[in-house]
Amino acid sequence: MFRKVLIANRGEIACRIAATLHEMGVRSVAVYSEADRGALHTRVCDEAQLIGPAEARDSYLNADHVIAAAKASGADAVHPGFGFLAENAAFAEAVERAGLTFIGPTADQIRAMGDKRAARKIAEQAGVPIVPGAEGVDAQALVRAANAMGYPVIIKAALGGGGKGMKAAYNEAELREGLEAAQRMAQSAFGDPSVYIEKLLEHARHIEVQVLGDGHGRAVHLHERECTLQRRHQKVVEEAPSLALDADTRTLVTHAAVRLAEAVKYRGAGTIETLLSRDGHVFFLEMNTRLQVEHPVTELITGVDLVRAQLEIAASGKLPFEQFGIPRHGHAIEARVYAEDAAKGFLPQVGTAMRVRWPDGPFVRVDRGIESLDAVSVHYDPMLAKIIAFGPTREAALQRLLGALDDTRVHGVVTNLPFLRALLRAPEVRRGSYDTEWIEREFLDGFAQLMQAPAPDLALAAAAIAEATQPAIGAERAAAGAAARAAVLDPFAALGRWRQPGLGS
Amino acid sequence: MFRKVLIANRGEIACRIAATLHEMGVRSVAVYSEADRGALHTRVCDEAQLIGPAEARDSYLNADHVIAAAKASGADAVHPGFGFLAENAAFAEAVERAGLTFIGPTADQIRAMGDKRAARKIAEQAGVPIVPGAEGVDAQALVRAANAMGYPVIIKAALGGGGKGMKAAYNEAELREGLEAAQRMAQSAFGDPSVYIEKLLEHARHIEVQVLGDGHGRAVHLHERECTLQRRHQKVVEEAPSLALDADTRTLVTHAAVRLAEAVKYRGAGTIETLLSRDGHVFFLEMNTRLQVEHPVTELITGVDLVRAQLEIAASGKLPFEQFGIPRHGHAIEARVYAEDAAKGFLPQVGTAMRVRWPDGPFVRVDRGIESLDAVSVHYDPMLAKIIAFGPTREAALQRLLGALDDTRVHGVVTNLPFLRALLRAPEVRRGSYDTEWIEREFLDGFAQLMQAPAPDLALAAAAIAEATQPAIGAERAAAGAAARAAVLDPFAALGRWRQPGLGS
Amino acid sequence: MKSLWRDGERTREVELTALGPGHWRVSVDGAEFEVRSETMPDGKLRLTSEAGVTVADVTAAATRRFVRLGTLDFVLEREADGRRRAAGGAHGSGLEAPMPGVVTKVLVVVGDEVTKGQPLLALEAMKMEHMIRAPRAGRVKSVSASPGIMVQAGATLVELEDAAG
Amino acid sequence: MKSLWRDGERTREVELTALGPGHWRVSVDGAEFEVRSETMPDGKLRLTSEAGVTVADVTAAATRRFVRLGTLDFVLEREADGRRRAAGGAHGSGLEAPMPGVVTKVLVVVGDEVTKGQPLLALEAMKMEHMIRAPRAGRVKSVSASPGIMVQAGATLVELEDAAG
Repeated sequence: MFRKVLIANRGEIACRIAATLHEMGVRSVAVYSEADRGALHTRVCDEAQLIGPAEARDSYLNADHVIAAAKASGADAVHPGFGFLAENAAFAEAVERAGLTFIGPTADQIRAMGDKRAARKIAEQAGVPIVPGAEGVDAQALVRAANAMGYPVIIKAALGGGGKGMKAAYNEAELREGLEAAQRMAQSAFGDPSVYIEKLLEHARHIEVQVLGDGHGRAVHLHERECTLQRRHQKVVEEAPSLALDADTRTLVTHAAVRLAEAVKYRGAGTIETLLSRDGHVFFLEMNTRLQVEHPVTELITGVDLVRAQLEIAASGKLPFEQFGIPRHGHAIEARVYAEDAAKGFLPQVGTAMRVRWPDGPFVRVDRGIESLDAVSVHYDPMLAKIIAFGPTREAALQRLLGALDDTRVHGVVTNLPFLRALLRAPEVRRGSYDTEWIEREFLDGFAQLMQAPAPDLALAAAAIAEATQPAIGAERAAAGAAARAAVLDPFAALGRWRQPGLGS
Repeated sequence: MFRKVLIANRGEIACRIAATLHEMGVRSVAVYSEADRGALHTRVCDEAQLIGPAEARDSYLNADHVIAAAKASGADAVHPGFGFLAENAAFAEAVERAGLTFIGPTADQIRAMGDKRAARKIAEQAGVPIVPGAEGVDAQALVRAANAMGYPVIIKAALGGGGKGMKAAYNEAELREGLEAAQRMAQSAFGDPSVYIEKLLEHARHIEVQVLGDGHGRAVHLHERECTLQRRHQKVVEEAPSLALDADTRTLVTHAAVRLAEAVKYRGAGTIETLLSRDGHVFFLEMNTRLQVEHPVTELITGVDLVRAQLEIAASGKLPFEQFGIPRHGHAIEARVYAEDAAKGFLPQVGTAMRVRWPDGPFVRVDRGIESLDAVSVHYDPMLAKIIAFGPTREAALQRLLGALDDTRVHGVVTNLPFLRALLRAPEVRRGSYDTEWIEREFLDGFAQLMQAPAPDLALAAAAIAEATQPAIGAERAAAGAAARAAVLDPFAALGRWRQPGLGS
Repeated sequence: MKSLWRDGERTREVELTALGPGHWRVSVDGAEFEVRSETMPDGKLRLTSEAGVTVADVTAAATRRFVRLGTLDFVLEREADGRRRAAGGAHGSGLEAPMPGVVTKVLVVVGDEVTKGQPLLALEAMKMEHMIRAPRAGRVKSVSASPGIMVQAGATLVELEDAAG
Repeated sequence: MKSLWRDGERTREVELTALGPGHWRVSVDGAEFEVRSETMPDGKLRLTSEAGVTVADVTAAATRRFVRLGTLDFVLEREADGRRRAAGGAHGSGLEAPMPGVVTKVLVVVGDEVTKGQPLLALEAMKMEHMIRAPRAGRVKSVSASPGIMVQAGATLVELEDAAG
């Protein structure tokens, strides 16, 4: 097993990876940008290395800085988390070239699956059905293809994934407008303007299968997850198992996923994403060659720590268990807490999370990226934490998650908690009858009305009374909070900045 | 279901009960003594009521004050937790007389099981084998009985439980000395000097069965726990399931426990404690008519929230599930973190827990009573938290627990963490070959030697360097910490004390 | 003691009159009621009104107040005393940056006539692109943004005047 | 810069000499080695010595220092400069209260001759009774405790003198 692992990420996923490293007795090294000085992920790791300024492209996305930090700290492996460099084949290669282990698939596997066209071919060859589509940089050719296959279509970055920058187009005009924005975004986010389009399956559900491969042609699946509750193609709530699969389709899709992973001799943890059409057919969407945001729901129903499994595979080249050794019991549901103002078009929010209380009951797990007095900055993804509830049945898990969300308090930064609380109380969610477009099509209007209701008079009275009895409530608490944080966490701050070797002056 | 529940307890168990109440959308009311002003359990509850000075007998043990707080807060039920008033029949009666629901068994059941002589008779009648013993206040009669049944014997308070004040005597002289101390302790702790003696089964293991009864004669069991790792009859590490039971004995003991619970029409959660003799026979020890400290291990292997089950039974008079609906999968182990100096005879420690980091990996649960900057006071039980790990196998759970303990940091108060870390690494613990006396008989001497080893030179260098680079490290950090806590948690403190109605002036 | 609070799109007025220690007459937009308040040791407010007892937890972050009432959260914004913003002002009209971010595209120049809903400029923040559109028809009076600059929330990016003017 | 530290039953001496910024020669009980230290943003110390790199986390609580080295914890106590406690003093001899508590029983009076291990008094704290026994044979010189009083840790409860004296 590794002695020391550098986590090339930030926020909740860096903290979550550190927890498994701590448990395994492997030392953990955080990286951080100037904007993340003192952030939670640097506090929970054994060491932390500065890797550059706030802008992600100069810090978390800068492979050279990350690898220099790994070398400087004496790490023997790098865990990329998700996002940032996790699906960057050149980074995986550079890590290996530096004599370190990349905890993830091979660079070739990342490249093949990152190229959505190649991935579709591999899936097709492994016998996984694919959705009709077309790709390229020539907008005119894409428009012709869309006209041929019929609308609606969906536009995706060829090197993208995770739903970022995806857009639906219901006619040619929308497609043209959307292509331009998507290409610009793809260029800025992935350094390649290539996009592709696929026929948009309407009223479909998102089903994905977690796999682990040993890199030598053997793979197992850890059952499916359902991530149908999405807003603008961004997953909001995920669960396992899926309500929508019958036993035959479950067998079909999990076996197809294993076939695909075995066909490419997949190494490590990966996810085969599929769409379940209204008439019960499954279509390959893409394969994500990394840990997923929603991996905890799989962990809770199987009892498997996926990060530990990643480390074990990376260290030994062997699967830590056989297929028959992977149980499935109960139900788990996850809700993503974002710093977004749901009352104002889900605009990202920034600020200091003055007072945070995460729920902590039995069977509730919180993968958190911030605690009280931590900053939420403009520079990175606004996801603050994931709240995951387990229960013997879906109903029990859902009730528990609702209770946990009610018990969550994030004061100081506006979050999507009111949205999550309302969403999970919707009768359609309780029944499980929705599709990937349902939130936007049917839920958001009613929710917007709800958010426009005035606050109760008593809330205004409380704000006024708090101010009357503590006039300096605003300024003084902020100052006291910052001082407290500095005193408790950063007693040596007065000594000046700690200089990180290897980054120049 | 109840609208609002008062938690008549403090520390980790009050926080843990509050978590389930939050999840269920039931409002929670904390009680606190002067010494617990601002304690974690008051912060996690929706409201908090002052119930008296620091001394437990004038606050947490004062039934009138607790009931007055329940009435003042508008609670409709009282959860007693464990310890304090949890097994006080008069309190249960007074709660009901005040028109509130006592979340627990009937006063008669508490009384019957609290009287160890009566409990032994009930067990005997339900067909549960009992250990030979004798009871009374006449020391001379007890000595005669011990001489007749043979040594060693164990002395227990008749109204006690949980191991407090228990003492073994290996000959008549020890018995006489021990009886006096036990009677004094019983008088002071339980207001009744009655003690009883039982033949001490040597090399026995402690096995207990969790039951839930509906109060009308139906009961289910939630499998067994093993709590053999004890120091001075205090449980230190508990697990579920037990390694020591074969399938037949497991069936025998769980069925006997259900028979016993059904025989008394038991209501709520209870535990039948037994000893497993070296030759594989099970003997009734006692029935605890409350939640146990170690209940989380049962929760983790069954997926059942026992506090929720208690609330559901108390509210509906029905069991929330059938016996066949209670699964059992995987293995869970709990370690109790105490403020005790293991290097100095496990002396209780007090102070401010300046910096606390609890572990938070997947499948690790921490039931905590303190966080950073919280006080550990002289007045109450020194248990700070329980760390519980789950895994598919005992080996996996044990490894995870070890990692979690290594990852735990409590700076500011000396804890038993070094003891727990060493204990769980002992080969006997890994193999599961020990009995209730093993820690004292075989482990402690070697551990004491370990603790006498000098700290590494680098630890001294670190202390000296920290001081050299931050000379005021001591005083200033303490002051800053207190200010921070006051600023963040108690912004209104300057307004003067909040007066609690119903307690006089 | 009067105070103004922004509650979503509304501005609301609270008048607080102390009747005794921890005893208040409250008027919210003219609706009057009495409240007794106690500050608990952890800083929460225990409010007793005709409707019963409610525990409120108020956190201040600059001018914002995060108010938790039971299990519901509300965010209110304290407005400067005596200033009641006129409706239809620049604020909230879509011409200010709705969040901090980087301007990626400016689609209009001074003097352009624009129609309602016409894209004016694009802002990127937190990996997402947000299009700022004209809230009404008009003529572009000023443009204070150029591609690549970082702007704070609330910064005026474009000013419009009536096309007729 | 010399300092004395109590480590369990031992008193240990550390001498620190600055060789440059964050560069030290350390002598612990006479054993010398060099250490380079960096303070990380979260306050931890990164120590580089011949043995490699170790991260230390030091928390001060009055005179105590909680030192975490890797996954091991140590508690050291800073002794006042220049004072090296003589061995065999009253401290640690069992005649001081080992923890705060309530005296429940006093079993000796001034002038009693006691044998090693003889119970002197009983203290109750945190629901447990602790018996204070004579650390050696001697005569009771003074008794400062009576049943029912609360005592602080370190308070002298009984003084012994040699029986021969």
